[in-house]
Amino acid sequence: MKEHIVIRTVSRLLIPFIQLFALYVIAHGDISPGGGFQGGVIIGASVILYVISFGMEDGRRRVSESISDFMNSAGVFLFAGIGVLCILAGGAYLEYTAFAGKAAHGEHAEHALHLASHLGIYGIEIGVGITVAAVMMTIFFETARHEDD
Amino acid sequence: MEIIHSARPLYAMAVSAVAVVLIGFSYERPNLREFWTILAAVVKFAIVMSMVPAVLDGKTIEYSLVTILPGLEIGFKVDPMGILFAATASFLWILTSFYSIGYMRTLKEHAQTRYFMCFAATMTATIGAAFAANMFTLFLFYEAITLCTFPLVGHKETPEARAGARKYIVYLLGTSLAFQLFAIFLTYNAAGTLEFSSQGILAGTASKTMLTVIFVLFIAGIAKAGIMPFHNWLPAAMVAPTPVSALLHAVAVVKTGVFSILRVLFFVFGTDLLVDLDIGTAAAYFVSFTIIMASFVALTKDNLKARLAYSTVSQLSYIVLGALLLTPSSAVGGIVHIANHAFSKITLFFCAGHIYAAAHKTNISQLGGIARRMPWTMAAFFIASLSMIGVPPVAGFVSKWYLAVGSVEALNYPVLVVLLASTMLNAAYFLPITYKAFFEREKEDEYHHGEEVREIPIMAIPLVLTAVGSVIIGLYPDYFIALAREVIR
Amino acid sequence: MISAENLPILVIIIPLISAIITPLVGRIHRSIGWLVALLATSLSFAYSLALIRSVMENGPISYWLGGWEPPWGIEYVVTPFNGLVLCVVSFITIVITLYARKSIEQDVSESKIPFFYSLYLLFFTGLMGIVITGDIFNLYVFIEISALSGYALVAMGRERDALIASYNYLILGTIGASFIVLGIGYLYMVTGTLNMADLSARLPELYDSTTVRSAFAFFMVGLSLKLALFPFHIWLPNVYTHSPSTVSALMAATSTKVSAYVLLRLMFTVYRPEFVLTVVPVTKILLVLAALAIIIGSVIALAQTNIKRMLAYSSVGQIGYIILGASIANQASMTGSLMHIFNHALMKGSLFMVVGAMVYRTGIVNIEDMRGMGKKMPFAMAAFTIGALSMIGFPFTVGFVSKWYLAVGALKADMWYFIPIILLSSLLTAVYFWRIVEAIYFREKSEKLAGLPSEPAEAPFGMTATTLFLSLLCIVFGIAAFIPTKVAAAAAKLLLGG
Amino acid sequence: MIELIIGKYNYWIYIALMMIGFYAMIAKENLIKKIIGMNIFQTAVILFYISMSKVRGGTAPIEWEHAVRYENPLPHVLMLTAIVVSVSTTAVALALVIRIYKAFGSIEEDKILEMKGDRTGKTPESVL
Repeated sequence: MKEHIVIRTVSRLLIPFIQLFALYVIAHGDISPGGGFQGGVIIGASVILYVISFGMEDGRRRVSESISDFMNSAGVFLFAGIGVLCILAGGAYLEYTAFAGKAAHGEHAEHALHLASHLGIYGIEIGVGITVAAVMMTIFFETARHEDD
Repeated sequence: MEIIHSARPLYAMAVSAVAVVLIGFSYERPNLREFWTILAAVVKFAIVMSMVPAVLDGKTIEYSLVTILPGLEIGFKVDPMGILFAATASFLWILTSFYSIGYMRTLKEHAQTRYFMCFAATMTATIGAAFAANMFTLFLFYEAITLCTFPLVGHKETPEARAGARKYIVYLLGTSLAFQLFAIFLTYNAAGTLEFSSQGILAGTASKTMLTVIFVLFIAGIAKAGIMPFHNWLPAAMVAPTPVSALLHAVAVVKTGVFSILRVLFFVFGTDLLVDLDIGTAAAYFVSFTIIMASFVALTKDNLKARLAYSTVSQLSYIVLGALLLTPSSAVGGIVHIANHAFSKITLFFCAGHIYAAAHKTNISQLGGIARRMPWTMAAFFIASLSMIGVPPVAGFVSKWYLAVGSVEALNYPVLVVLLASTMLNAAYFLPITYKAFFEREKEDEYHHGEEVREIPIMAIPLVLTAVGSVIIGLYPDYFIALAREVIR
Repeated sequence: MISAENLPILVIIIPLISAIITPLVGRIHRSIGWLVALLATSLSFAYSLALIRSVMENGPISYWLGGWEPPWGIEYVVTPFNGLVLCVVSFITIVITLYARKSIEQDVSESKIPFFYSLYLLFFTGLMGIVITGDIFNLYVFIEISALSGYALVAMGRERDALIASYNYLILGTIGASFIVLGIGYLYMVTGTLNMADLSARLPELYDSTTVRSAFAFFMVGLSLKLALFPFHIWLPNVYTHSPSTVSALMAATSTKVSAYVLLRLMFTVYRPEFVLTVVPVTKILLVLAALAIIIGSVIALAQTNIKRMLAYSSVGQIGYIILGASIANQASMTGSLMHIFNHALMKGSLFMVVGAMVYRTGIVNIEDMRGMGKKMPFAMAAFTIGALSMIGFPFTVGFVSKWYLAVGALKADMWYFIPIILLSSLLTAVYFWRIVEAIYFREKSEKLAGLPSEPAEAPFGMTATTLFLSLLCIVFGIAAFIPTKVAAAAAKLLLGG
Repeated sequence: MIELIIGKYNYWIYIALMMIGFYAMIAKENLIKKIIGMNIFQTAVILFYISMSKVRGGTAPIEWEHAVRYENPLPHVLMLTAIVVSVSTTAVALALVIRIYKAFGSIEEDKILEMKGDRTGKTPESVL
């Protein structure tokens, strides 16, 4: 499909917007429909679209195997790490309000707790997004691999 | 009854367990290896004997090793019956050790280290069984004996040896797992304990039918006692080297079998309960059948060891019979027969092994005139066979006498007839051997030319000693009878 | 810093994080993956031990994930029952990790080793999660985590048949898991809660509801598939036969045990004993299935020529024991059942490890070729003999302890007819193990074995030592049985609602 | 009766889908078709959960001023997880099928079973 100029041009135009939309979905995941999972899938889809229109080698040049592997791990690590940070901050696992620390008992307690839990959720969403995107890519690359390699 | 808490029974056991390790490590130095065997045998006997005076005073020595689970305890109790068995076994182990060394070296057998290790391990288990304080411990060592002797039975690693060993393990492991363990489960369920008690533990705990079932399961499950129809392993196990047949299949293994049966009869059921159940007589007839049948089969065997094996089957049933008649005299006769039969039968096996090692003969028909070349051996054989038949003053007479008295006391004349008939049969299958050895001409072509057949001292001395032993027991049976009376008191 | 009350989550999160970082650090050096796995499993085990000690002293522990109070949030619960299983699973996994290093170097291509350990840890995480969670949907998620990594682990086997085994396992496993999730949906529909304790409180008044009963049926079928309870066992022999030795050992020792745990947990703590015993007497069906599993598993094992397959069928039989004890459902039999979870993990683990060591050194998997192996690999074969004796149920080994409890339990429940079944299977087990023991010690070396170079004889130290260690534990806990029994008895009491 | 069939149509659909999927998983020879069956099965489960959470006249369960009556969000969340699981299972299954195809040269179960145990073929190691 490499020679189809229309597809290549359209993809080149669309992919940045697709990815921007993905970031939007991730960023608004805490209170509205969306979130890391959906956003991640969209990012993954954008990469898959790129590979379909520009071919495997080109795709792997953009997102090499080590990068997707790293993203795979890093996303989950972020997720789990935030959970552990909650423990270190004195709460239960994934108890984001623990991040509020002393502010949880101050005059802006409600605000602080709200902020802390949003921060926590954002971190989680980003982690999930990274992992899902990477997993989508990995599955695609692995299954689309040629027989001879 | 006074109870002494002491770890001595454990030491008696552990001596040979330590020896197993030492023997294993000195596999490169045969002399050192054999030294460990003999040292362990002597020390073991000494420890066992050191407990005899206390037991004769009516005390028991108890030691609890570990409680695996509530109700499942590895415990030891030295009582008269146990010490009788342990003393016999450990004494004969000393003689057998010497004899084994002679046998193994003369025949240049392979895997001697494994042989001596398994031997010592078996002795550990035998003493453990003798001193077991409860049915679980007894079962444990009963099974351990089966496993430790398996390599000994299959020692030759020939197809026949393997077949024999397989039969051996199938019979012994199979019956004990299928029936004995079942009986133990039922006993525990009924009585809530497995601890041996001189009154029995089962009385009044379950229905008559259930108790009968337990009884039958126990008798069927203790195949080591060689009661028909589970006797076939014994002739099959004769593929083993002769010292193994001698000590294990005349003393340790089969005696553990009858010992277990006696334990079950006297200490799990208790005499009173057996009288109540009224199964003693039926079982006695059943056992009598084994006595007679095995004797008949023995008559037909030309292979010396096979004949001895069937004789063992028959003699073991005397012991069980004695217990089943449920009279004091017959019980004494049965218990004493454990020791008497051990001494006599080991002599016979020693002789068979000696003949094989020195002259490479296994069949009775080849024995014509052999007494000229091996006079001591055949003399010992003669004495031991007299004991088997029950001629005074040799040991066998004592037990047979008590058995006969017991059968009269129990007004059980058919059993008396069985005893007499079996005496005739014993004579019929033992005396011709002696006759052949002493009075027939040897056939020239039977011998390898240029090879001088003569007695091997290290093998001849033990068998003479055991023969003398059985005479001494026959002349002075008081010691054993005292112990036996302690048991049933 | 990390306080004691966070232990329940740490048991899960440490292997999870380690699983994530293994592929990354594995790039630096391939043995780091192994080190991470070892560290993670050891920490998990240490925490599990700390947990069970605390539980035995201070009573059950409840942990609220994210600080959300149950039944709204996910709750992790530790009781004597799952504390025991936690310890068993993590302990066995440590031993197998130690064993895995050399074995995996041979079984898995070098570039895949970090991924192997990653999956291995994920599998472990899933199992621990299944055991510790108190939320029924979370349970499903963990079941899937362990199952998915399990499929991938099986597919790493050396032969191409491993792929087929893994595929069939995947299909059946997914059916099982989907049934479970349907059951969860039914329960949620009528109760509106996913918390197990909450469910348990709400369900009794709904026992007559068809929905609740269908949910139970879904659970039973789904879990029987996961558990490989006869007749749902068809995936198991292929999986055990074709997966890498380490995976066979791990799965045989842990994953079916954990499924058995889930079954017990659902039967007795989500539903109550009275439900499974009287309202819907499913235990009666399970008794029959268990008895069939015990006998048929042993009979089929008898006919096998491949040692791994034989052990697999023997596992089918042994799972029957666990279910039998649970279905008789009295204190003694339940204790026996729980003990058998632990004991069977020890013996089957060690047996599979012996086979792994043998495959590592000689490549032999056929029983026929094992003749004379005792002369080549004396230590491994000693371990095999101990394992075999334990499987037979020889006194002084762990196998006897659980059989004892099962038998006593059966007699207490007046179900004496199970005793002949137990004993018959012991006999069959004796037959199929003893013929191997005899062959390895009392026969000339097979042609295949004789054709191999005599040195080196034993598998590497790490493999031999761990195998022996596990088999020695079969004896140690056969003598010192009172230690695990104490926990098992407490757990059994809890399950039976006492 | 009509009430049972029409009033609970969502359950009927889920059961029908589930049976279709289940049938495909068990009876189809083609490994890919089995996976398709598996997906249908899992979709049926998802449908079941989602239909369960429906509240008549309810809106999407999001923070929104019109959300006075909203549907039960929990089954949705659960199904999000179930979808992840389903995707992962499919991915693993597909990867397996690819490797099976490389190792056996077929994805028809009966043909593979014929070849099973035949060790002359390529091992998975060699095709990786």
